[in-house]
Amino acid sequence: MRAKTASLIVALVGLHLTLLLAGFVAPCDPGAQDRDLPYAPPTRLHFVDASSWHLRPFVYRWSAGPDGYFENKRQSFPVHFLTGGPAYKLLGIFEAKWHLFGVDEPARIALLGTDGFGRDEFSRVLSGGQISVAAGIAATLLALLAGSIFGIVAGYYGRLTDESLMGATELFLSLPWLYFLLGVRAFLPLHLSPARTFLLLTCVIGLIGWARPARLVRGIVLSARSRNYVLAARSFGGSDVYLMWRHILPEVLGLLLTQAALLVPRYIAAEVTLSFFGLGVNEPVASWGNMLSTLQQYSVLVSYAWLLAPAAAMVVTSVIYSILADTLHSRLEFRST
Amino acid sequence: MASNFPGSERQGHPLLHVQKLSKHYVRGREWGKSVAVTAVCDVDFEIHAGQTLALVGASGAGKSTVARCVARLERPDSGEIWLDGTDIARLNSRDLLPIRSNIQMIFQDAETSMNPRFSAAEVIEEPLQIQGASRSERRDIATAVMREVGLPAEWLKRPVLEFSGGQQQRLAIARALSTRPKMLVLDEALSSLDLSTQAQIANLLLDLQSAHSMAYLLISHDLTLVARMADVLSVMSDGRIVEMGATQQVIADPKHAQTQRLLASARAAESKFDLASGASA
Amino acid sequence: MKAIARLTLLVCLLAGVCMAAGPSPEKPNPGEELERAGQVSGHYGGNLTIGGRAEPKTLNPVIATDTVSREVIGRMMADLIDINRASQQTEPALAKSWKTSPDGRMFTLQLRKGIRFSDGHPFDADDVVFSFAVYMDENVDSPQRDLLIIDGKPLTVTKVDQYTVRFILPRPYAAAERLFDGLAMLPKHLLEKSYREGKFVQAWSLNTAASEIAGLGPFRLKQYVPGQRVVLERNPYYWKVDSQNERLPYLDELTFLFVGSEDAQVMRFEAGESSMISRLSSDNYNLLARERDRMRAQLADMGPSLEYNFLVFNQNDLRSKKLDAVAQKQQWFRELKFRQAVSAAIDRDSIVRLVYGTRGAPLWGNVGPGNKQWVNTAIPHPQRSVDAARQLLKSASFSWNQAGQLLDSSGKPVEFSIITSSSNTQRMKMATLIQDDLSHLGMQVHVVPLEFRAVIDRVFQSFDYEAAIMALGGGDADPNPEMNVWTTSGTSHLWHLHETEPASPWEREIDQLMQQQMITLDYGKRKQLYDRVQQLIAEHLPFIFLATPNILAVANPRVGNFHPAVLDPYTLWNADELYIRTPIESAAAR
Amino acid sequence: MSYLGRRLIRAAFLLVGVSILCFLFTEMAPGSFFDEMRLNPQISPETISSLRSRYGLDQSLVVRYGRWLRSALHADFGYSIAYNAPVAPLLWSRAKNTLLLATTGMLLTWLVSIPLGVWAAARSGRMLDKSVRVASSLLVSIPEVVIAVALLAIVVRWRVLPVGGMTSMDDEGLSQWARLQEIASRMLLPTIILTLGESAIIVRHLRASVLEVLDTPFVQAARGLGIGRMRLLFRHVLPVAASPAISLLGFSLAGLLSGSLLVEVICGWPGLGPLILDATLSRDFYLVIGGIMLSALFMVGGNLVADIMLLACDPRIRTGALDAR
Repeated sequence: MRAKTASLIVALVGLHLTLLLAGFVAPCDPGAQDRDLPYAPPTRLHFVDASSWHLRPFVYRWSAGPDGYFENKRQSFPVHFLTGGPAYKLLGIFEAKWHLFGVDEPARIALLGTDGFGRDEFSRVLSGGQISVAAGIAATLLALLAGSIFGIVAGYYGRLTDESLMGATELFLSLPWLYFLLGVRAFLPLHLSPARTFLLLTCVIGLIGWARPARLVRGIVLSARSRNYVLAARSFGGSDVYLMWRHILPEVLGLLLTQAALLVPRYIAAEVTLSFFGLGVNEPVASWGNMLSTLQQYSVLVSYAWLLAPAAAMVVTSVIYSILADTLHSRLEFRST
Repeated sequence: MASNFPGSERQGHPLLHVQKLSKHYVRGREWGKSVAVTAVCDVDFEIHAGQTLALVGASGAGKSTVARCVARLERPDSGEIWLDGTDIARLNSRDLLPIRSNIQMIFQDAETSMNPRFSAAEVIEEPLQIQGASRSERRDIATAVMREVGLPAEWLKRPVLEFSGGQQQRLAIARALSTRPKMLVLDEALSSLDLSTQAQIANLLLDLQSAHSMAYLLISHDLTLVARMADVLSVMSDGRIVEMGATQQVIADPKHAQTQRLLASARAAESKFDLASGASA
Repeated sequence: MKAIARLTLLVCLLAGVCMAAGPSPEKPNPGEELERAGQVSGHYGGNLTIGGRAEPKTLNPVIATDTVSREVIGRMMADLIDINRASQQTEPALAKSWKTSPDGRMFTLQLRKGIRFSDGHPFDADDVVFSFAVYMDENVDSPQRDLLIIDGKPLTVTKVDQYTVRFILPRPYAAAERLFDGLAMLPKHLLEKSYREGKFVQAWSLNTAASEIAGLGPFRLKQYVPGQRVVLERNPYYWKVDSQNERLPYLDELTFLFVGSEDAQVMRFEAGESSMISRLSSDNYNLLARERDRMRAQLADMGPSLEYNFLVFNQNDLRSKKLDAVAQKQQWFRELKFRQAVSAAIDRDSIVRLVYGTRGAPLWGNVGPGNKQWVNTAIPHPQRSVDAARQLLKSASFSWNQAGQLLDSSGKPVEFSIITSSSNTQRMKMATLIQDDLSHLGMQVHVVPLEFRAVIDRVFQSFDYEAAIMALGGGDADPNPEMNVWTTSGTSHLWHLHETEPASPWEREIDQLMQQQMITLDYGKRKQLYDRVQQLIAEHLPFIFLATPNILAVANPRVGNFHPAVLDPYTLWNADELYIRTPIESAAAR
Repeated sequence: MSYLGRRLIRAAFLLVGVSILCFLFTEMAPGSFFDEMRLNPQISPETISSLRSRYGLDQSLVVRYGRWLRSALHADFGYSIAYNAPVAPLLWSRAKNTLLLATTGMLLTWLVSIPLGVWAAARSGRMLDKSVRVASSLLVSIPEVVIAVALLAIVVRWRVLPVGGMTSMDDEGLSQWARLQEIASRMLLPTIILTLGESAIIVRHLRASVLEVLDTPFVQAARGLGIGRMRLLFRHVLPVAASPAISLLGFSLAGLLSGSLLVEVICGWPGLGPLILDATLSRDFYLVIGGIMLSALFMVGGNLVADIMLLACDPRIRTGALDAR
């Protein structure tokens, strides 16, 4: 149990730290196009050349041939670690030029290949992850905040309040979101800065997502509000707000935590759909959503398997989060019995 | 205020005076019409400081409803509840708040009446916190009432779940005492405890009553306990008080059929108990 | 699982060969004036299945607007004079010959005698007069009506005798016979009633019984399955015969499956369930080409299409609109050197390579190399040059700051957005490439993908955009359809709509040239005039032309006479000549 | 009775609310059906505006809503601009296929997830349980679109199943049995895609609630009595654990229906999905609203079915003990 928890924490921290330090871990500028290398397969790391073994891996350049790319073995380029490279902003603040690894010009190291513009997929997965995961987390917070407020109020007051709020959630769940999104886009200014796009994304996902947590919260509140200690606190003159805050909210906190761990990966996935309707993050900025949306083209999907990398990253993230959700769930269960 | 209630021979105004208390519940709706169920009808009684009034009756007789109305967990439909000179039956929650400290309720099941997430200190301080007392004031009172109910003050930090059943009941009493109330409503407060613990708690309550001259409204179906604690006994049936009088007098000479039934079943249980204990001895 | 799959495959194959017993063709009889389709040979039988992107919406040729409906209807209907998609020249169809009066205003058409609609009812001049009455009726609102209104006046149609009709145009009109292409002739006996009752728009919906619909095209309706397919069967009375004097079409049936998207078309083709795709994107074409061995497909790259993709800057008059932010940027957009600089900085070769996988052509003017008859080959094709672009910007008093940002003369950084349809991957890609190209000039460009109708709404109605990537054209090779794009009063004069007076001398000149070419009947003279139009456009860059995709198509190797064209409908224009080869024939063809 | 009555009234209000919001949203979405014609240089703006007024698109929102309501009362639900036909029959001809797909998906989902969920809970912590949990969390996290497209690509590449449509081009020649086989084989892929995503969620929930019930004293007691494992799980535990899962059923039915729209588009199943998507993109106003109303109806219906089942299972709801007070 202990070891499992420890490895979960390591995985969580590792994932988020890698994404946070994407600029440093990634060897390339995620927006830099290399028009001579569209859809290049992942760069192979070599340890053996014609003569001998090398401890330090090296790479060859890709050259375009009639049947696709081949490795140009005339010159090898060793992989450097902690090396200079394209400038980036660490954590969005500090100007930096240091990268975890890289190769000398004119070679390029693309661990996960390149996309249709010859951009490094690995660097894009990392920098896209920053946006996707942050949006997922922020949207989750928003949805849970709204969901728990509505759920608690509905469950606590019951009757007409409950009826109308639950009616509203049902309405929300059955609404034509496609049309809504098209409509929303029409009202927005044409170009949004990445920060505003991000905010918008968060709001849209969060606003669409509040209904389900609200229903779950309401269910718990319904049973929680008739508990004796709530009654007792009421007999001491506790106001509704006090009761909700002090007694009811802690009751749903467990659910909210588990929900959060479940929703983050879901909302990361939701960004794919939004990107498709032009509500996601726009080019040239990367996000897992807009990277994956190119895979909806059949020809790309079956020809360039390495472009599935963002999906793999999503799966990894999601597995980590779902283990977190399970752990939280069993922990809370344990505590409450 | 002329009064012809038992116990009114005592001096001065009663601490609690209930007049014509009625309460209906709405049980579901059938085609838009609400179906009302009468729980309590025209109940009158009064309690003086330092006195205990017991309400007995079969389950569903309306005892608990009276208790909940008196503690203002429910708003009565009609009638008056005079507590220490104020009619609290119609007060809204803001005006009620200062008066709340004068009347406290102790629930049947101590364990469920306390938030399992809380520590003992949090439980005891909750009424004070709601009343708006300062942190240090709360801490002092909590330490004091812990001692009063016979629990070590060091246990204040412990979570509620770690207390035993009797200790939890003591904790509940400590919580009720924290606002220094003049009146306690004991809603089957002892019935879920085993006999020896029950006796201990009953003693504690009697000691506290004499120390603070509090009035008790004791809701119970346990006539042995009632006989021991109550000065006045009133019997309820179908939402009405059918008989009321000094405890010993009522037990000795029950007038109403309902009272007789209650007494008969209590004696039967008692003899059975005696048999059981005799066998085990 | 596999057994089921194999079984169904077998069933499909068997079905393709021995099912589908459509009506057998009538033997040609001497009274019919049939068209002999020169060199064509093939043999009868078979069902050709085509995966269409969407479902047709109607079978009524007069009101159909969407391409899918028109594609299906086009196989069931025929016009008086047809544009041969291969030669791009007009050829006789229902009219076996026509005469033009010397002033070019009067057309006398001689109809084929003895030919019949697909329900066996004879066709004559009354049907033609009825058809034109319907097309020109204001209450029907046919989209083709506008074609027949010239200078605000409708053309007139009169019946001379049972097989002769006369058209009089309000004024001379170049290549007027091309107007007749695509105007399906309607059976008066079936449609007159609903027309008289004012219910023409509801006529011939998808649920109309097959017996109620008849046309003069090679096929007629057999069955419609909602959401799934339309099946057409041979019209036994079709008016064309092959070189052996056998009545066309060869195919027993022609099935249109509704598959949804181009990718689905490719999948269904790969699964062997459809036999032809008419406009492939280069990605899918290259995918199929890479797997030619596995797929055994007939791939056809017909070279550059007539469609032109372009970047347009908003030069509309925004005074009545509350669009100050856009209006401020218009002083850049109206600056010729700015547009020239943008054009010089765009890497068209990369667009052709990365967007079209080399299956396209760069464009510097509105007429591309696909339109051999009209392209002005003298228009220069300057190399991409960031330096030249910078020079141009400098001479228009733009400057750069420390960070390399481009500033205009008032010191404002140059920043604008390009809207484009989010469903068009190719144009999205172009936008991303252009964004990167222009960043080398210090321009900050935002790519804003919007849903298709939202783009149109902004470009045509609200004018709330700064620049857009769009495409026009593709209809016909002739310059006439382009009138509305290039003349100032034109409805597709995108960069400046509702322009009352030509804003500049070159626009005035284009107006005059376009008007003149329209009434000039001589091809050589028209070509000269249109060359000058192309030159003016290329010089003044109201649109910055980007590239044109090749017309790409694919068919199962068993499809015979598969000859795609660069004009719409790319593959089905000769549906009457397509046939299914026997396995032996197709082995021989390979 | 009164509970159900209340649910029905709420459902009716809900549908009216959806229709009003639909009209508002469609008003907000830019562009109209005839905008595409603007791209054709040969069609004049006058023609376009006259077409707009013919279909009443130039009327105010309120007028259009009123007209639509009237038409809804005649069970037409408006008039499709693209098809030039009333909306209801258009929708109905496809809704049948959607319902077929969704109900099959539903059955399959429950057939798969009930045994899996119970079994995983019974063997919690072991290999089977772990793999079920990992698989379900994978399936929950990958967007359905990606799963669908990837599966489709695999199926096409490996020629495992026929893809798209419902029947091959000439099904009349086939016997009933062969036709059924044909439909089944074509339905397999979309059903699998639907089932994968939905059962992942249900398995998780069912596993959790079965685990919870397994911990309760009555199960311990039953175990002590020596009741067989299978009997214990399926006769004693499952009925108790099913109650929270049933409330999920409403969501899952609605989810399956809305999910099936997406899967239909990707797999080319001739249901409502392609029709509504096409109508949305082309702004075929009333068809879109009709489609949305229909899917909202499905959703409401699904929740109602779930409520009725819950009512049958859990008598507390009937007395209003959970709902009132």
